[in-house]
Amino acid sequence: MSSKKRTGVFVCHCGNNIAATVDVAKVARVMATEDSVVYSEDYVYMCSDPGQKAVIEAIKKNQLDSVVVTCCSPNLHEKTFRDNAQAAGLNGFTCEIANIREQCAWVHKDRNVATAKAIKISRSAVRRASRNQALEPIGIGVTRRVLVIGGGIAGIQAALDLANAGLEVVLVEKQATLGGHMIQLSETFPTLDCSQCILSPKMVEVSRHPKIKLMTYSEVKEVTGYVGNFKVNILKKPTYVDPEACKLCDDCTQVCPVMVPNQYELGLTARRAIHIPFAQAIPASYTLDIDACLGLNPVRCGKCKDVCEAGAIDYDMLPRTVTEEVGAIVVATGFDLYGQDNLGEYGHGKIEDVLDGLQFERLCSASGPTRGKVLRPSDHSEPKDVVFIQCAGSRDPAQHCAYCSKICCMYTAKHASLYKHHVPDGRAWVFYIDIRSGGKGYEEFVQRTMETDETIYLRGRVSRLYQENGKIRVLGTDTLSGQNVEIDADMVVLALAMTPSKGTAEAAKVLKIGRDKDGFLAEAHPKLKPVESVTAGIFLAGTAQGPKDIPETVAQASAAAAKVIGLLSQPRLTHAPTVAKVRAAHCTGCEMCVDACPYDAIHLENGKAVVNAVLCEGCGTCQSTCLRAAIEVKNATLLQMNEMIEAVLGY
Amino acid sequence: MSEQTPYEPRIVAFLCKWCSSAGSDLAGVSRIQYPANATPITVACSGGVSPQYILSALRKGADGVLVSGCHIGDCHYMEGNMHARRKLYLVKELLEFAGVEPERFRMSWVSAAEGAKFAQVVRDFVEDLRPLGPQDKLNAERP
Amino acid sequence: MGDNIYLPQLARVAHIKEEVAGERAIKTFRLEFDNGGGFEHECGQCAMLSIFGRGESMISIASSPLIRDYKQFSIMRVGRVTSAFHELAVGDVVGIRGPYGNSFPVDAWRGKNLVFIGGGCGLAPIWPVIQTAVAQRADFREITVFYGGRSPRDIMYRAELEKLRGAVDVHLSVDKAEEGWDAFCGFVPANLMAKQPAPDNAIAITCGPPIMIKYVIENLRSLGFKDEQIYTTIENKMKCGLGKCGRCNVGKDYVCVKGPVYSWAELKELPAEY
Amino acid sequence: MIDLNALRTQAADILETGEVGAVIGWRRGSRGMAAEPVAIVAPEEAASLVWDPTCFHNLALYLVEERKKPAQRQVHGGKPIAIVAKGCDARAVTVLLQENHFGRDDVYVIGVSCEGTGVLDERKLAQVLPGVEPDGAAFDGDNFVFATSEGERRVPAREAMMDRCLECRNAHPKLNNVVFGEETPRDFDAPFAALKRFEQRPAAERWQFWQRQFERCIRCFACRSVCPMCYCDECVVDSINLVVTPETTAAEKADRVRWIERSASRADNIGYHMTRALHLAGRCVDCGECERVCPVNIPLRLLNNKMEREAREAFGYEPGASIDLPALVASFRDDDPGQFIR
Amino acid sequence: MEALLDKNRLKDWIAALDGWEAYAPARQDGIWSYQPAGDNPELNHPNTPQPPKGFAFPQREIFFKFEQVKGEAPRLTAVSPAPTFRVVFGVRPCDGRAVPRMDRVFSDHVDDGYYQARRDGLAYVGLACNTPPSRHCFCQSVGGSPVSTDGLDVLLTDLGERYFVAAVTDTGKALMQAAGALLAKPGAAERKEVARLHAAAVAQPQRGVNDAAAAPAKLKAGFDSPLWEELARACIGCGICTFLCPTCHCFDINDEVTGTVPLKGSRVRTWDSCQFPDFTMHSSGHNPRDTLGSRLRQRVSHKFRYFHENFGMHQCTGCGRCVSECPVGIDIVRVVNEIAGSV
Ligand SMILES: Cc1cc2nc3c(=O)[nH]c(=O)nc-3n(C[C@H](O)[C@H](O)[C@H](O)COP(=O)(O)OP(=O)(O)OC[C@H]3O[C@@H](n4cnc5c(N)ncnc54)[C@H](O)[C@@H]3O)c2cc1C
Ligand SMILES: Cc1cc2nc3c(=O)[nH]c(=O)nc-3n(C[C@H](O)[C@H](O)[C@H](O)COP(=O)(O)OP(=O)(O)OC[C@H]3O[C@@H](n4cnc5c(N)ncnc54)[C@H](O)[C@@H]3O)c2cc1C
Ligand code: SF4
Ligand code: SF4
Ligand code: SF4
Ligand code: SF4
Ligand code: SF4
Ligand code: SF4
Repeated sequence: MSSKKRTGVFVCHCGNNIAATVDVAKVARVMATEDSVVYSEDYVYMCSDPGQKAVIEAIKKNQLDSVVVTCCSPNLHEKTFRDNAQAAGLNGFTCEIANIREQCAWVHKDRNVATAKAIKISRSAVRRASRNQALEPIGIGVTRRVLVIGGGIAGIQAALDLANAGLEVVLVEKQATLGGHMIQLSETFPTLDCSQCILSPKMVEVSRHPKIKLMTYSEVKEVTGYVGNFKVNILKKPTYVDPEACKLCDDCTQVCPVMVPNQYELGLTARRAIHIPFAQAIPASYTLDIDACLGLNPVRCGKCKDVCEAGAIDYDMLPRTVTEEVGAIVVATGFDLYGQDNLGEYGHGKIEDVLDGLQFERLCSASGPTRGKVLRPSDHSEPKDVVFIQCAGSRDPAQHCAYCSKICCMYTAKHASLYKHHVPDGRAWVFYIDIRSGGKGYEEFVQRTMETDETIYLRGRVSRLYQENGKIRVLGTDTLSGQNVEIDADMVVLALAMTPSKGTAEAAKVLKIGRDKDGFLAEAHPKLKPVESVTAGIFLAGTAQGPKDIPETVAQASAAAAKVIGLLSQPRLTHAPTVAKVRAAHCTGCEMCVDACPYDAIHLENGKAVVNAVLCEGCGTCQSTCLRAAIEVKNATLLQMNEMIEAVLGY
Repeated sequence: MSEQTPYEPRIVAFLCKWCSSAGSDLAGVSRIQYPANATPITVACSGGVSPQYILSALRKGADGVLVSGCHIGDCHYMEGNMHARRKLYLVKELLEFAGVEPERFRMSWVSAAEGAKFAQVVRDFVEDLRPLGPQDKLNAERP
Repeated sequence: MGDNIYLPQLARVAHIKEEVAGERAIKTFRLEFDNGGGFEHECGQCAMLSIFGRGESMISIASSPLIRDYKQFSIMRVGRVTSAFHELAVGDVVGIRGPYGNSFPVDAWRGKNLVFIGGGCGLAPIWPVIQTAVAQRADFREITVFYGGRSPRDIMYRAELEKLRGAVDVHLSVDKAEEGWDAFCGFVPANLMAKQPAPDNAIAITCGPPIMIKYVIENLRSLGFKDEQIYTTIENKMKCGLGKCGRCNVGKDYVCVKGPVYSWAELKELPAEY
Repeated sequence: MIDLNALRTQAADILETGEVGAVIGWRRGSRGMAAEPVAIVAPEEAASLVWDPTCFHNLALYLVEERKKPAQRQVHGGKPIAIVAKGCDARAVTVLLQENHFGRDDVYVIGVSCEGTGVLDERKLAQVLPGVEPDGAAFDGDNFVFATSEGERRVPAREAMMDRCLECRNAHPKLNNVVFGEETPRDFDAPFAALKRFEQRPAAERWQFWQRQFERCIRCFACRSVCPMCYCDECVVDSINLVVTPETTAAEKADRVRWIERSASRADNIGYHMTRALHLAGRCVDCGECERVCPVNIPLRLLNNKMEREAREAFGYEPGASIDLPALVASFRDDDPGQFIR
Repeated sequence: MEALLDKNRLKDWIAALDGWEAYAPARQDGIWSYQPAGDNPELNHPNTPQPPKGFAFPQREIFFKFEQVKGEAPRLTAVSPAPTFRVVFGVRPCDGRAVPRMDRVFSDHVDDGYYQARRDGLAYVGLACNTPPSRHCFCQSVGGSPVSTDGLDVLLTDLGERYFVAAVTDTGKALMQAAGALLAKPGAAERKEVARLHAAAVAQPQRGVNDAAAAPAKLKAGFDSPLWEELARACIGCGICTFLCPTCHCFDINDEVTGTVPLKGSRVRTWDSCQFPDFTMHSSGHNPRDTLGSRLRQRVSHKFRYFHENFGMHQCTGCGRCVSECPVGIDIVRVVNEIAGSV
């Protein structure tokens, strides 16, 4: 770059579209007076075949090294003319478009005024072009493997879709088994088919799939790299049981002296320190819960190890960190229920017979703690009056979650209906605010619950409930009749809000992807990119992104899988080279750009900002944030912007 | 600038590429007429508009500066306009504080579908600037 | 107001030659004055060159005073103004004022051996002396030129140096060995030690990067050169060139007036602020 | 009341034990009664440290790279540097930590609480005690006590205190390794009082005011030099601290934008001060030093205060409150004000 | 030529100075500075933070304007200061003594026409310091005095209700002649009173440089003293001490572009400061004075050694501004004394 730029300017008449209002010849003439311009002409249709040829010819003949076409919106012909520049042996990024049609000729009538404005627009493009660098697109190799985080239905579905498309998948699940929340459900609305029955085969398929590497009891600890090239460190926690050797004989649990609440049964039952979450768990193996165990010391206990004939128990098992390389990541870390203890008005979770939805699912489940009988946890009696409270924690911006959890109306209807099937002489009340039953067959399902199953729906909120004489007194209002309602219930079931799981928060942190105001993972665009995260190469599936039911979860999981398949089907990814670049000498490492970059494309190295060109989208936020003008986007530098401002002001 | 030509405010308009510039294109396609006082400079994102650009434009004699981007929530870069909103709020406050007419700096959200709105934003801006006369406070008209 | 000492004359770029390419490229510019302008100069003097809108830079006049038709400057691209110079084309007009500074006492050196030691861009300031000495070859005894660059591509005035051979002893060097280079490999001061010029009746004139000058002077002294026999130039930052703006001063001297040419004997007396 | 001897002992102790390599504090100067900043490296020097109403300097400045050098040169083995810090100074250290200027372990903050007063404004004193040039100043409860040739003069602190101290919200350094003095309730002007008064004035009057101020600026850059947050190697608005490293390319130098000129003209001065105000938004801790040092009395605090108030009221952002906070302009909230946008 | 002037007739004298623009210190926005003399100038000012040096050496001076159309030669238009006659009232003797020093700089080697043109039309009416205007003054130790007339055209001495007006130069005489009947003839009593006041002023205790005459040699000997860094430790590297010094004259020259189509702009001189790190920095990044200590040494040595070596006088007039206005109290008197004392 040791000599001045040789810029060519091509002013298009666009037939009469431009020429009728703008004196194109004058524009061309004035552009010739620009310092860097060595060639300037106007032509009737620049984008026509002869027009394009003329551009190419002129570039060659005049040894131009940069080009400005002043014509229509860059959305229309930027590519055309960049290709022309390329055809003439230039780098496409040396070509700039000045839009004097949509932004000028078409919106003004006065010829002098429009011409003056066209000159300003063209001039600013010339100034910019005269400082453009030739840039080459950034090519990125891709690793054709995928990491799926979370082994609920979302993760399972995504993993299967990906693996069936021939991609290698690493599926990481935090718990000792696959299945997520869906495996805890008894029947599923609106068809009331058995949840386990439809999920278990998929779990088995995952465990057997040759392309899927299943890592349960594992957590993703660190992710580095970028789209196509992530490096992932996964911590595999020790289960102390060798799944290969374990014969599932259950001898160990018989001797284990420790009892702790069973999470899978949501505390409705207890389990031993060594346990299998449930019979159909995948992988089918026992896990020793080290937090509950008396100590991995044969002197202190060691009973399970003694009893295990298969010799599957190994107290010396250590946590292992596995590094995997993947090209894309699907995050399916699911939801948690809004804790009952958050709800003071409903007893802070301290009233034994106030249950949450999942607990009720377990009560209804044939494999559940009560073998499918609906019994009160406190005295194992059959509850005759059951109150279901919807929106427990949802739609309450003042106190709890502002959003609608979307599925509660449906599962409450399901619960009421299941209850009535189990206890036909019982009475079921549902407190609701609205019934939201959009979905195939959903509205009909609710209607059936009301009519066929004779559930009493009360529109209103429950203000308080408390225990009295072995009953739970529920105080509420029926806003339709305006009456206060008091019910002495045997059992209350809260349809708790769906919140992002703790694991989702952890994953977001590790992956450095954004979360929305409610803590769910943020999609890149609410409408057009609902399964993309803000970071290229990281996709979202299931309830980690927002409340949804199983069909929606599955659909999103498959969509995410399709996106990944699309991404990884390219042999190389390319990335626009108009990315930020740091002036190391000026950078003080204050990290403001790091914080501001929407793509986490910047990090510090030896106290200086460094841009990961593959992640940078060239938005310029860093450029406007850095106090020291130490970071600039290529071909949109501060100098270029400033010279464009000058040009626009005729300065 | 000769004496007899009536005062025409000079406006530098920073338009984000994805929404506002596209919106101005739509105004064009729809042939919606508006004053020619605002000359556009297309930037990737309103979030990339440095306060320095605004000061620089005023220093070089702009009578008004417009920054226009995507509506909140629609930013192509997710949150660029949120950054713009905060940063440029400060610029606006500062100018006003120093006694510079607040009308000289304007921000708007114009989507790609809002051609008519874009035209209106420019029209309004020009109308609001006209009574103020040339901007001579930050302008470096040197002897 | 009398003579405006800050107002440059205009001069036209008549010829441009690329000496050295790369990040710190060097180009030589031949400037011609229009109708009767211009000024006379002596070996070692400088001029303030300007590109309007960019600023001014002090540059040594690299052509011999004997040449009156034009003045020549070799400029290394290092910053704001010099980059603008590198963008010039033949026919462009720049500003020039001068001449500034003192000069090499060439007349006093007649009848002596001259040893020139240059490095990098540092050939430019001593080039007029070499040219003058060669033009008046009979007035001087042995003339030796040591010059080195980082690599063969960094050797400026390559063709001119080759042309000197015969009249002058030319010893070129490059810092690092490279294919096709059969002269000395190593730094200029080392080349000097390898060739061991004799101090008797000799004057050594050195110019180049500060660190090179430091070692050259050490080596010259170890070869037996007296402080008074060693000459160099110092290039402090300058803005006015007229002994007023204050930034080039070293001790009581404004280098733009009292310098840039100093014998080592004089320079030793000044604070080492250059 | 701060026990100066305890402070000195503390300084001596940490130097003695080698916990720090230097202590930056104040000692008696030769410019009248004013204290002067000093960096001590030997325990015995601790006896020269002082704490009085003339300790107005924000010493955090000396933790900044270039200015740190003289002190650092004497610190062996890269030991931490200790700094005596008032409430505002400690906030400045916090911002520097926030911006990675150094690590928390590199600095040892000896907090001094201004308790119920603050530091002296010499310009006010000249009005309060015209013609008197005291030889020394000391704290005494709510008063400043001045030693003069005619004996002691007692002045209620609030009459001669810096404006910044009158509006101070955090006179007790929150960030500290050790702190001297009490966290005393203060009862002076409400924060931003002067600012609010100024804002009441009509726009034209505000402009008249600022125009005069800006035209007066001589661009000596003392306001920037004294500011701990203006630590940039090269200020964007001016090349006074030109970053030239061997790696800096000619193109990098040539392509540097000159947003404003070096001339101290109105437009350029405004360019400088507006840029600086914006750069200090969310970073200025209201130590008021820029205003104090300005030789031509430009009320710079007003500008910074304005930005600080906006940061607080519009964005809920408190500069110097936490090391972990992202910078004001590098972050946003969903509910940032947007009513001004059409 | 000597005379008496009623203090309240000062304004009339100013009014009588036909063809002269008059300036006097005024307090505005809390500080004293030289302003166009208002209706009723009172010379009761302390030392103004800014000396009157800007009258002859303004902070910004346009040398010439340039304009260049693409493909054509640039057109240069020299800008000369308009010839004006300006008289500055109330100049303190230390600032008066700065005048010949500045004159030397701008006429040494070659004449600086811009300075000269402004200087030619300037007259300084000084005011003797009956009482020290600041506790930081040290004029006497650097060869000055609170009643020095050096560099002034007229010296006023405050006699309470009246000024004792004494012409120093021909210009001063002309100024006084213009006053005509406003001036009264002084009697012996007044002369005696002036002599008394002057003697008293000189007798006022002042701090000072210990042995200014020895300073050049001492500073030379102490050039490599580690004390320099020590003394500069608190320095923040601002430009106050130099910008406010009546004798500091360093400047920068820059092109200010005011338009690009066609290229338009001016070449401009602005004050600069040896305390700024880039003042001496070479384009390579090498900086001959790269520490605060070396820059302090330059400032002090220039004033007390180099200037003396070149012109036989110190460049410091003891106004004390660099001491009183320095944000951190770097004290040139202490610096000279400590360095001198260390060798
Ligand atoms: C009471 C109730 C009844 C419901 N009934 C129905 C119904 O009848 N019909 C219907 O369609 N929907 C129903 N749903 C909704 C349904 O449960 C969800 O749509 C579905 O389970 C969501 O699946 P998921 O994979 O997104 O999340 P999850 O099932 O929560 O799975 C997430 C998985 O990720 C794992 N994980 C979390 N964090 C990490 C991490 N950091 N690393 C590794 N692994 C991690 C978790 O351990 C878990 O296994 C009901 C929900 C509730 C609460
Ligand atoms: C006696 C003498 C002889 C010399 N001879 C030669 C020679 O023969 N050949 C040669 O190549 N060199 C020579 N030099 C060196 C030459 O003068 C410098 O390399 C040249 O001045 C660098 O100018 P620059 O503008 O390119 O560099 P820069 O480093 O960009 O700028 C130098 C000056 O411009 C100012 N500046 C730059 N950017 C800005 C900005 N953004 N804002 C404000 N100010 C800015 C700086 O403050 C600095 O003062 C000589 C120097 C001297 C003193
Ligand atoms: S914001 Fe600027 S100075 Fe700070 S780290 Fe980023 S590039 Fe460096
Ligand atoms: S241009 Fe945008 S995406 Fe790229 S580094 Fe800067 S802030 Fe990040
Ligand atoms: S300290 Fe005052 S005069 Fe100096 S630059 Fe700052 S505002 Fe201007
Ligand atoms: S004004 Fe801004 S760029 Fe300049 S020194 Fe301060 S923070 Fe840095
Ligand atoms: S000595 Fe004082 S006034 Fe001078 S640069 Fe240093 S701090 Fe600033
Ligand atoms: S050096 Fe200081 S005391 Fe001396 S004249 Fe300058 S400002 Fe005044």
